[in-house]
Amino acid sequence: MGVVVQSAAFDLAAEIAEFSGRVLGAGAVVTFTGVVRPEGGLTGMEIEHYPGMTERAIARIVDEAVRRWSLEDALVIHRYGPLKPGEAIMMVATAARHRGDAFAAAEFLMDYLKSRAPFWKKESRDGGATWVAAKDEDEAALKRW
Amino acid sequence: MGVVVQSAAFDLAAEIAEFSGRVLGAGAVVTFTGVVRPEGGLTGMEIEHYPGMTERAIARIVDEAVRRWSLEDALVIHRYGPLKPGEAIMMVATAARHRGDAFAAAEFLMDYLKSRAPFWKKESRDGGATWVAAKDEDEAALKRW
Amino acid sequence: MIEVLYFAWVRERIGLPRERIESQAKTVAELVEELRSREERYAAAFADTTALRVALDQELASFDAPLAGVREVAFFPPMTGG
Amino acid sequence: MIEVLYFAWVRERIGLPRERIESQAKTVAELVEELRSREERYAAAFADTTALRVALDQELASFDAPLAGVREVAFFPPMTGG
Repeated sequence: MGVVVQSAAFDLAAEIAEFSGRVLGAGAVVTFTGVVRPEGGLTGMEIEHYPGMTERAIARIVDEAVRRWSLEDALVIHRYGPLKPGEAIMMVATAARHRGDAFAAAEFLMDYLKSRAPFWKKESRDGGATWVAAKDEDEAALKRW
Repeated sequence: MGVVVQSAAFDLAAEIAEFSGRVLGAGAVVTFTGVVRPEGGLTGMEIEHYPGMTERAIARIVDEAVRRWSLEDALVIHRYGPLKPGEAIMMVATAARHRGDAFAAAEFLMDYLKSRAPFWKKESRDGGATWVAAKDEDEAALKRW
Repeated sequence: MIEVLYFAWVRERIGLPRERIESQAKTVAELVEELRSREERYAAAFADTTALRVALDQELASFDAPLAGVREVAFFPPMTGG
Repeated sequence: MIEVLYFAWVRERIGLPRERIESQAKTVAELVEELRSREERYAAAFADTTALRVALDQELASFDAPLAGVREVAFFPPMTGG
């Protein structure tokens, strides 16, 4: 299991290759990548986080996923600081013997990272910068687990 | 949208890097990779397929996914022929503006590839080779869509 | 003339991957009956059609589907891809 | 003494990321009342606590949670990670 919180960009392909390489017995590997969507005139994004709590919160979410599903491995990488449109914000990878476990755990990790890990996104456009509001649907998504 | 059916191994990291690179406006990218699980003394696997029908069947499944969800792109790579334990059998990648669409479409593609694309797996062990039996749960998985 | 293809253990039981057949069968079920009556290896392969799937011109079909205009029939076990 | 942290627009409204506070508040809600009565910028930041979240020693908590033994309190809007 791995949790990485960093401001530097990460190499998505290399991370997935390394993760897949060390879980070759798993059968099923699922990855999710979140990218800064270059829409609505977005010129950049700044992600604030709560150092210390961030790592603890993510580690707890990963532990919960491991308790609920039969996972061989799991990885969460989440960036903070300034990001440009098209850059990867974060990724999740899960490995399991069966695809159902790998998919469910990856969706669970995403739902909880969205609403329970202390990150806040601020979007910059020509008119200025605004904090992204939490979506009701993201909070509602937690109810299915 | 892409469908690739080949006997050669594919470079998972390179495929994911290329797919992610061309869908940078998508926001959410999900990948699934199926690997030959080296368990129960498995020494190898042979995948038979139905040339011609295979490509048509997968293209139809991808079309259906595009009709059902809001996808920016989708990719299916599936191998046939001899495979060794630890090798990737196939991969699916989906890109969408929202993570829910990317996850659902990837799971849909997997469920249909399992039971509706003309591939048959034969597993080799020291005692001989046996055809993998279709699982009731895989057929049942189609009912949720 | 109709092209008949066999895959996986159906192919192994019958002992060949494909053959051209002259048949008057009007449906897949009638074709299966004809094949069953040929030889023991066909009877063995088609013993339980609930364990089989059929495709007509590369589209999944049912055993009561008509064969009119069909050029390629394929028999195989339930698929195990992914 | 308690370390109080502010994030995102809470930090911006109050104008600082953290401060050490001498407080007799027994619960988070009491601490919020104390802060609100300090200055207008605090009143603005804490105008609607349903739009806020609180963490005690880096664990999410509720506004009626006791502060006994707590060293670090953080206030922030609902999280938007992922």
